[in-house]
Amino acid sequence: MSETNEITLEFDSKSKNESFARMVVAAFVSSLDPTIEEIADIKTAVSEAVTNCIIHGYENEEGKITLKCKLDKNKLFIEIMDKGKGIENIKQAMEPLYTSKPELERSGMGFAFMEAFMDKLEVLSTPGAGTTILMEKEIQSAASKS
Amino acid sequence: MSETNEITLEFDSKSKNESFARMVVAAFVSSLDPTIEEIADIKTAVSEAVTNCIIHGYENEEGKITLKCKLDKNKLFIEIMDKGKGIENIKQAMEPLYTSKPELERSGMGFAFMEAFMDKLEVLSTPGAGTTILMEKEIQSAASKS
Amino acid sequence: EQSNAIFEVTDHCLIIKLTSELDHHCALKIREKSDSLIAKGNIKNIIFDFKEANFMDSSGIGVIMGRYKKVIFTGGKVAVTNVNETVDRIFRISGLYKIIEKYETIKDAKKAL
Amino acid sequence: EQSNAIFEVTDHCLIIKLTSELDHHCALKIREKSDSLIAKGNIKNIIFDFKEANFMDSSGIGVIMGRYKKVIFTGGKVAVTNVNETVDRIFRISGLYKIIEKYETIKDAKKAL
Ligand SMILES: Nc1ncnc2c1ncn2[C@@H]1O[C@H](COP(=O)(O)OP(=O)(O)O)[C@@H](O)[C@H]1O
Ligand SMILES: Nc1ncnc2c1ncn2[C@@H]1O[C@H](COP(=O)(O)OP(=O)(O)O)[C@@H](O)[C@H]1O
Repeated sequence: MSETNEITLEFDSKSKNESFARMVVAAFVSSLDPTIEEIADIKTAVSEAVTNCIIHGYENEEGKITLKCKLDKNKLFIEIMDKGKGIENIKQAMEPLYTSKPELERSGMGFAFMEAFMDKLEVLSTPGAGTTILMEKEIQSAASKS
Repeated sequence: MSETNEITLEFDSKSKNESFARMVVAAFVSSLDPTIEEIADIKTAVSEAVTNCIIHGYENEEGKITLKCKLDKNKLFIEIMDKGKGIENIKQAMEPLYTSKPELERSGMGFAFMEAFMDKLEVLSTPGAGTTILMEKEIQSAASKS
Repeated sequence: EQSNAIFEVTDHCLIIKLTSELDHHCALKIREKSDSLIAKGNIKNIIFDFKEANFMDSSGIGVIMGRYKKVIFTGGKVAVTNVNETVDRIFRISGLYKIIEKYETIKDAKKAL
Repeated sequence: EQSNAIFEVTDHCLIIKLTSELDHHCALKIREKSDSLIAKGNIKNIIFDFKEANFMDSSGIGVIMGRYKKVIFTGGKVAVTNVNETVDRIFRISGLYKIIEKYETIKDAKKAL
């Protein structure tokens, strides 16, 4: 049997699914027995990306969000995708504290948190078509155990 | 915003994903604040159906399992699908204690448990094409609260 | 659905005891409820208690900063209490401790504010 | 990966302390490990302890029945201990209590077997 494990989850763009998405990813990595800190890192990054799909991608309208997770040995790959409005200027969007929606009390720290808590972050976006966030993280605790 | 919430999860046919599938469904219904017994019922039914996809549908070979969940008010709909070998005789398969794999220490109680713990169970199958299990359950605790 | 927080007002202090993870979903509800309480006019300080909340993301930062901006004009302060390691890290990285205070317990915070 | 159970042999009794949910995945491992211990030949009775396991499905029934069939020929017995309400319900519905005994604690089971 191959050493990778892969899931694809599609869910409605609703704020109550933010915690659901976090739980799914936490459950998915649990087989690697990650530390509490590693789980917190991953949950935060997922929460930021999913929240962005809901608020910015679909602007609180209906839509579908796709979450893909892959484990290859002790490396976790996460892809979070919406088919919403997309990002015109990715460089500006990724600047710390930049937000296009200050009226919604956004702090502009979402991308900064994703970068801080994951090993790699890539943002792909086409205005009018949607946004895909790619993230990677090595589960150190799993590596040190095997 | 509509009152329904829907997810589709696709995952590898691997025994370690049995517990993952249970956790996903438990997380999905958690917004209804079900009782411990209701969660246990649902987890057991999901576990039986997913295990059957792995053992009987794909006979421990590689494959993909699809799990759909829908909440409509306080009613949970679950669909679990494999594209494996299918069931020749559904009536016989659903008989309590019948199993086609006694050598794997199967108890033949899977379908009986799904029926006992859910309000409705439907089995659709085409030999050579795969099997789909449809289940329904009303979350009573949620209904009595609202 | 479960509630996301318990709200108490004593001695012109609004205490928000979070009872779920502080994300965007929860932040929307906290914002609404706390602003309707603040609008009544007799609130000076705000305490966010994290005893029952072991997770927060940048939406949590947003809702705390938002309430901070509401009370700062009238000389009020914002404090957080019972913060675990995970949530503490988010506060540190965000730089929020430059404008809010952290205390062990609600009692400590009430005494100090 | 985490282990699924702790195995102990004392006084010809195999004690299997389950440390995860007893499903098909876990059953495969329990089966393998316990049968290699049974093959060594000095085991009469088996106790499955559910203190740390709050979930079981029909695969759990299968693995317990399988071990039961192994020890019954030599006059052995199978018992379960520390069973919570959820797991108890599964045992009741399955009819397994007709062939195995339930005890409060491992100590009680060892005394009675
Ligand atoms: N999925 C998305 N779709 C469209 N725009 C996005 C998306 N994600 C992020 N953005 C843009 O990037 C900006 C910065 O995002 P972020 O750092 O998470 O801060 P915040 O969510 O607090 O605004 C957002 O304000 C938004 O303009
Ligand atoms: N997804 C499936 N694909 C093919 N056959 C299946 C599937 N699910 C169930 N079956 C058939 O139905 C029988 C009874 O299933 P079940 O009641 O769950 O008992 P068990 O899994 O213990 O054999 C199985 O032994 C198998 O022959």
